[in-house]
Amino acid sequence: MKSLTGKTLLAIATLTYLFMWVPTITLIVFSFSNDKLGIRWEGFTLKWYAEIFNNAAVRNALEMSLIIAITTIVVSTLAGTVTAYGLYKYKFRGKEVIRMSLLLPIVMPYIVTAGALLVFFTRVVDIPLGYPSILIAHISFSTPLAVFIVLGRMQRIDWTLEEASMDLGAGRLTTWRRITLPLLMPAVIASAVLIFPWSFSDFTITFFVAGVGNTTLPIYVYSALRWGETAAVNAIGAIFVALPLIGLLLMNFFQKKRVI
Amino acid sequence: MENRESIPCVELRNLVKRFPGVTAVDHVSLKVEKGKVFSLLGPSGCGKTTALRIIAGLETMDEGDVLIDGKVINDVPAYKRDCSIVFQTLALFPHMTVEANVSYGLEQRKVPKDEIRKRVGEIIDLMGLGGMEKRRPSQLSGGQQQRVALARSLILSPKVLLLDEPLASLDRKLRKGMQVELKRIQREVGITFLYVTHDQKEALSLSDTIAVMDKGKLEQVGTPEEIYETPRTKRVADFIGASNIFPGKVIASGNGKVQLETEGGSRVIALENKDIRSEEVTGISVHPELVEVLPEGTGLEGDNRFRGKIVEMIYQGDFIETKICLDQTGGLITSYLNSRLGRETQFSPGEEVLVHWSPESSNILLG
Amino acid sequence: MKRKILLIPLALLLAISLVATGCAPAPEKVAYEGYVASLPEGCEPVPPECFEQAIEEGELYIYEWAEWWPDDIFDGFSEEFGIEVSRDYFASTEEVKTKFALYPETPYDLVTGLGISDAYPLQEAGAAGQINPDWIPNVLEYMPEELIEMEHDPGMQYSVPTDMYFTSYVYNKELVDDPRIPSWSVLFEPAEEFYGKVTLWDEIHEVIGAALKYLGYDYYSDNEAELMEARDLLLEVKPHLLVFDSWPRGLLLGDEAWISGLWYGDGWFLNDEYEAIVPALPTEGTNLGIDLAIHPIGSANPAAAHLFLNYLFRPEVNALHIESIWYPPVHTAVLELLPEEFLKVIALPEGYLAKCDPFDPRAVTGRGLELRIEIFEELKR
Amino acid sequence: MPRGACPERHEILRYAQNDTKRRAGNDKGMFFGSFQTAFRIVGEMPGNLREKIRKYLAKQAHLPSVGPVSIWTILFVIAPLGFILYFSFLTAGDFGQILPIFTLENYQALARPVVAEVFLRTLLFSLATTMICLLLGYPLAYFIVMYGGRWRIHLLLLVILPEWTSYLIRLYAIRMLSGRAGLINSALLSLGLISSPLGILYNPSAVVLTLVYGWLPLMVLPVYASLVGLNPSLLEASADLGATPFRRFFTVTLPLTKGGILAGIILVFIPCIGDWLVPLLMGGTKTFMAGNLVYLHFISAANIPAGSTIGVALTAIVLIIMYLCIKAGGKEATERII
Repeated sequence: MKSLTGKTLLAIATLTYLFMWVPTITLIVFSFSNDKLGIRWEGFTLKWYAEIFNNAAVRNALEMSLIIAITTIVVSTLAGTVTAYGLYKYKFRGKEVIRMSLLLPIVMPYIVTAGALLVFFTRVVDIPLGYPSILIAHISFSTPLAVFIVLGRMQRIDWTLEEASMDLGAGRLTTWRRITLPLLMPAVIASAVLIFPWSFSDFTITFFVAGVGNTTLPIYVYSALRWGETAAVNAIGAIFVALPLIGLLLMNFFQKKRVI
Repeated sequence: MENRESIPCVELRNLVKRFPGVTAVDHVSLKVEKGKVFSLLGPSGCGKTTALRIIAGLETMDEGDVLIDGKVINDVPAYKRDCSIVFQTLALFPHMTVEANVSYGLEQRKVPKDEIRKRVGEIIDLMGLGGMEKRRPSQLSGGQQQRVALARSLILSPKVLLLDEPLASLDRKLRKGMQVELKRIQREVGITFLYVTHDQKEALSLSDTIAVMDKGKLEQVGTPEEIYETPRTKRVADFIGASNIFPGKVIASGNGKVQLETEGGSRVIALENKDIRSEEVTGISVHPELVEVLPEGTGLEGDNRFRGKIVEMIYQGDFIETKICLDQTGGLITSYLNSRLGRETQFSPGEEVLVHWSPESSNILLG
Repeated sequence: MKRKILLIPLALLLAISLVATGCAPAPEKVAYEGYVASLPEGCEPVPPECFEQAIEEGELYIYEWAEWWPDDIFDGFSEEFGIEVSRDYFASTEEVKTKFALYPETPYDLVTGLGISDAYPLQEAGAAGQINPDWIPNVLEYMPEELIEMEHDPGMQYSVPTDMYFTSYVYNKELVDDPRIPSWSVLFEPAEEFYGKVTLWDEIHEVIGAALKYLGYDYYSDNEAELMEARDLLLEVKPHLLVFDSWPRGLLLGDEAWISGLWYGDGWFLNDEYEAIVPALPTEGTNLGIDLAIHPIGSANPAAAHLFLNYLFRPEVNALHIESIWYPPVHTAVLELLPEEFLKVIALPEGYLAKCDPFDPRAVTGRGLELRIEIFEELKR
Repeated sequence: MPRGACPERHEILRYAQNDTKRRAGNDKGMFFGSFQTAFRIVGEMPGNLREKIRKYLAKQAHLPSVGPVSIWTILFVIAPLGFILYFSFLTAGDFGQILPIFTLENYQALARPVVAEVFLRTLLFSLATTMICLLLGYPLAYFIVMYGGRWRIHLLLLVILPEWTSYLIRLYAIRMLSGRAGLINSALLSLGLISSPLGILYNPSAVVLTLVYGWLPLMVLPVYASLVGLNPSLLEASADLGATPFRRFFTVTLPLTKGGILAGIILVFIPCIGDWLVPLLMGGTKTFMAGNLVYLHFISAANIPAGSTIGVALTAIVLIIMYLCIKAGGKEATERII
C-alpha cells in the first residue's frame, strides 16, 4: 500500500466509509443523549432504550417488523434457493423469460409496485390487507434477490460433488441436505443478510399494503417522526447496527483464524 | 480366456447416448472381467467418460443395456448401484474432513457406527493416510487428495470401481507413483477397475484389457500387447503411438505373405493372416522402433527396403526420433534409433539412408 | 467461518423478537350496573345492549395520527371496559382517503383526526358507516347543536366531531418582527429577510385554501378565476420557500423555519414546548375546521366504537384529549376543566368565527378538485 | 388530471354500494373466480387428455423447483402490473373510486410539460447519483479486494451493516446531522470555518447525496463480486507485458468488470428513478421527482387511474434502461446482479 495508487485508494475508501457510517454513528451517540429531539447532547441516559420496551406502540411496531422480516427471510431464501436450483440445473423453454421476469420486482419503481399491489389486493383479488398482503409483497420482492445470489454461487460450485454423493449411495434428499445445501449455505446466508434490511426497513410498499393492526416500525417512524420525538427511534436504530457488530466482534474474538 | 464361462462383472450391450448434434456413445458393447483392470482409452471427447457415467447411473442412455454381475441395471438409480466412481476432479466434499468424506458412503448404507470406524481406520491405513483424518481436503496435497478419493470409493467394496482419469490432475512424477500405487491397491483389494484415460502409456502399464474408443465407437478391445503390437485400425494405430501408417490395398498374396500397394505407390510386404480377408485391408502400420535405418551403401534387395533422406533427428534421451523422407513417395517415416547405436552409425540430417523393416513388423490395418 | 459469523446476529434478532413479544393481561369482565354507577356526574350511559355487545367484542381498532392523542385515553378505556385497543398510524389523511376509496370495508372501527375535506369524500365513497345515535347519548349530550346539524352530514349520521382546527400560521417571535402580523401576507408575501425561512403545508386544501383566503375569496372556492389568482400567488412565493412540509416541527424547533403555515392548535402545542413560536390567527379569516371521527362500514366492533365515542365525551376524558393536542374543543362542558393557560387557545377575537368559512363540498368535487390538483401539481413540480 | 364528469351523488353512491355488495357477497373476485373455472375445466376433461397432460408434466422435471416461484411471479408481480396498465385506461371518480369508463385522457395528459420536467429531473438526479456511486463505490470495492486480505469479508460487511438500520431512521439521522442546528454546522461553526450555518438540506444536492448514501452498497456489492472473480494472473500478465498500472486498469480490469459495473448501475439507477421519500424528506421546493408525482396522483389526489398512468410510463422508462444495460453488458450484467 506504499504506492500512490494505494494511498489514494485508502483515502477514498476511508472517506467513503466515513460517509456511510457518520449518520449511523451519530444515531448511536445521540441515542444516549437526554435531549428528546435527539439533536443535542444533553447528558448520558439509557432511558430511550427503556422507552422501547415501555412504549407499547414502538414495541408492537418492532415486533411486527421482526415477524415480517423473519418470515420473509425464511420463505424467500427457501423459495429462492429451490428456484435457483431449478434455473441452474434444468434446460427448458421459457427459462430466460423466467429469469427476466424475476428481475422485474427488483427494478420496478417501489412506488409503482406499491400502488399496483394495493390496487391488486383490494380491487382484483380479495386478499385482506394485513399480514397476508404485506408478506406477499415482501416475499415477491425478496425471493428474486435470493434467487440471483444463490444462482451466482451455483455457478461457482463443483457439481460433481452432488454426483459423487449419489454415487456413494446417498439419495436425492440426503444429497441435498448433506452436500448441496452446505455448499450453497454461504449464498443462502448472504441473501438472508441482504433481505433482512430490505424487508425490515421497507416503508413504501409496506405503507401502501398494510392493513389493520400492521403498523410496522418504518410506518411508525414515518408517522411519528414527522411530528413526534426521535430519541427512542434512535435507540432502535442503534440496536440494529450494534447487534450484528457485536456479533461480529464476538465471533472474531472466539474464533481462531481458521480458514474455510 | 475364451474357455472361462464366468459372468462378466460389467457388460454393456449396444449402448447408445446422443447429445444434441453428436452421438457420444455409438452402439458400444463390451464385457469387463471380474477382478481385472479394464481401460477405456481414447482421445478426449471420444465418449469414454459418458460411457463411464452411464455405468455409474449419472447419465441415462438412449438405447442399450448396462449389466452388472449379469443383471440389467438400466433403471437402478445411481445411489443404489453397486459401483463407485472416482471423478477426474476427485469431488471431495470441501466442507467435510477426510474421515467424514471416507465414511460418507457407509453412513448412507446405514452401517453401524463401530463398523464404520473400524473400516475407515483400515482403509486409511491401506491408503497411507494416517494422521490426516481431521484435515479438510483443501489442506491436503494432490496425491493425498487422490488417495482420499480412492479410499472413499473403495471402502464401499463396490463390484466395480469406475475411475475417470483420476490421475489427470497430478504432475508427471506423482502420476507415475500413483500408477504403481493403484496397481498395488487393486491387487490387494481385488476389485474390478474400469479405468478411463486418454494417456496410452498409463493404459498400457495399468490394464489387463484395453478398449480403444473413438468418436463414440469402440475401435478395438484387447490386451495391452495386442493393442500395442497389432492395432486393428488406423485410428487405434495412430492413438497408440505407431506413427508410421501407410494406407494401401492388397495387390497380391502368397507364401504366407501379402503385398500391398500404398497410396504413394510403394509396395510393402506383411505376413498373411488367415482371419483377414484381403478386401478389408486398408493399410499397414509400423512402430517406429521396428524401423531400421541403414547406411546408404546397403543393398536394396529384400522386403520393405526403401531409399530416403534424413530430414530431422530429435534427441529424446533413450532414443533418437529420426524422420526420413522416402525418395519414392516423398512421404515421411519415423524411426526410433537407439541412442548409442545412433552415435555409432553417426547418421546426420541430410544424409541419404536406407530404411527397412521386416514383414513381421508390418501390422495390417482394417479400418 | 463466515457463515457462523453471520448466524449470530440473526440469532440475536430472533432472541429480541421473542423478548419483545410480551403478553397482554387478560381483561376482566365488567358489569353494566357497575359501569352505570361509576359514570361521572352528568354523563349518559350507553344502552345495555350496546354495552353488552361492546364487552363481547372485546377489541377496538383505531386508525389515527401517531403521537397525537394521549395514550392515557386509550389506556383508561381499556382498563375500564377490558377492551383491547389496537392502534395504527397514518402519516397523512390523504393516505386514509385512498385506502378507503380502494377498499371501503377496511376493518377499522374508528378513524380519527380527519378534517371535513377528508371525511366527506370517505362518506360519499360509501366507506363511512352509519352512526347509531341511540348508542352515543353522551356525545349528543355535550355536542353543540350546530355541529350535529352540519351541512355536509346533517344529523351526525356518518361522522362525529372531536375537536376544531383553524388553518393558520406560526412565526418565531424572536426572529420575525413584521408589523403585518397576523395577516396572511406575512406568509404569502414574506419580507425579503425571511426568504428561505418560510414553509407551507404539503397538503392540497390547506395551501390553496389559505391562499384563497388571503386574496379575499372563499376558502373552499371553486371559481376558476379565483383559483388561478391563488395559483399565481403561490407560484410567486414558491422560490422563497424552504420546503413544503405539513409538520415542520423539527424545522421550527431548530430555528430553520421562522414562518410556517400550520394549524392553529399545533401552533399552541409547539408554543408549549418552545416559547418563541407563536401561532397567528390571520386577520383575513380562515376556515372553520372540524376534526371528525368516522366509523367505517368494515368495522367488526361497532358497539366498542360507539362505547369509545361515548367515553371520549366524558368531560374529564375530553379535557385530557384537548389538553394534550391544544386544539379548541367541541365539547360544551370541557372548558371549566381546562387549565387557565388554555384560555389563550380559545380566546378568539370578537366576531372572528364570522370570518371563517365552513366546509363546502365544492372544493373536493368536480371542477374545484380538478383545478386544485392542477395547481398543486404546478406548485410542487 | 381528467376525472369523470362529476356524476350525480346518487349515482356515485349506487356505484359504491354495488361495489360493496359485490365484495360482501359470495363473489370471490374476478381473479379467484376465473381460477375456479379453470380448475373445473380441468376436472371435466376427458380421461385421455388428462393422461396426456399428466405425461407432459412428468417430462417437465424443472417444474417442482421453478414452478412455484414462476406462478407466484405471475400472480403477484406480473398480474398487478397488468392491472395497473388496465386501470390506467379508466376514469377516476371524485372520491377515489375507479369508474369503469374507458378513456385515453390519462395518456394524453402525459404530454403535460410538468411530466416532462419532472421525469427529466428524475433522470438527471438518478444519473448524478449513479455516477457518484460509481466513483465512490468502485475504488472502495477495488480497495477491499486488493488490500482487504483476510479482512475482506469484514470490510464488505461494514458496507452492508448500516443498511440494517431502517432507511427512514437513517434519513432522519441525516436530517438532524445536517440541519442548521445539526452536528455538521455546529462543528464547522466552532472550528470557525463558516460564520453562519450552511443550508445543507432542502436542495437538489442534498437529495442526490442522500440517494448516494442510500444506494452506495448496491454499487459496491456487484463490483466487488466481479473484482473478486477476476483472475489475478491476468493483471500480472498485463504488467509483465509492460503496461503501466494506469493503463492496466483501463485496458484489463475495467473491461473485465464491466458486468459488475452494469449490474451496479442497474441496482442504483433504477431504484433512484422510483424514489420519493428522499426528495420528500431532504428536498426543498425544486426536487420533485417522478415517484412524488405518482404519489401526488395516487395518494394526494386519490386518482388511481392517473397515478397508474404515470406509474406505467415510469416502469416503461425503467424497463428500457434495463434493456439497454443488459444489451451493453450481456448476460453478465444480470448474472452479477447481486
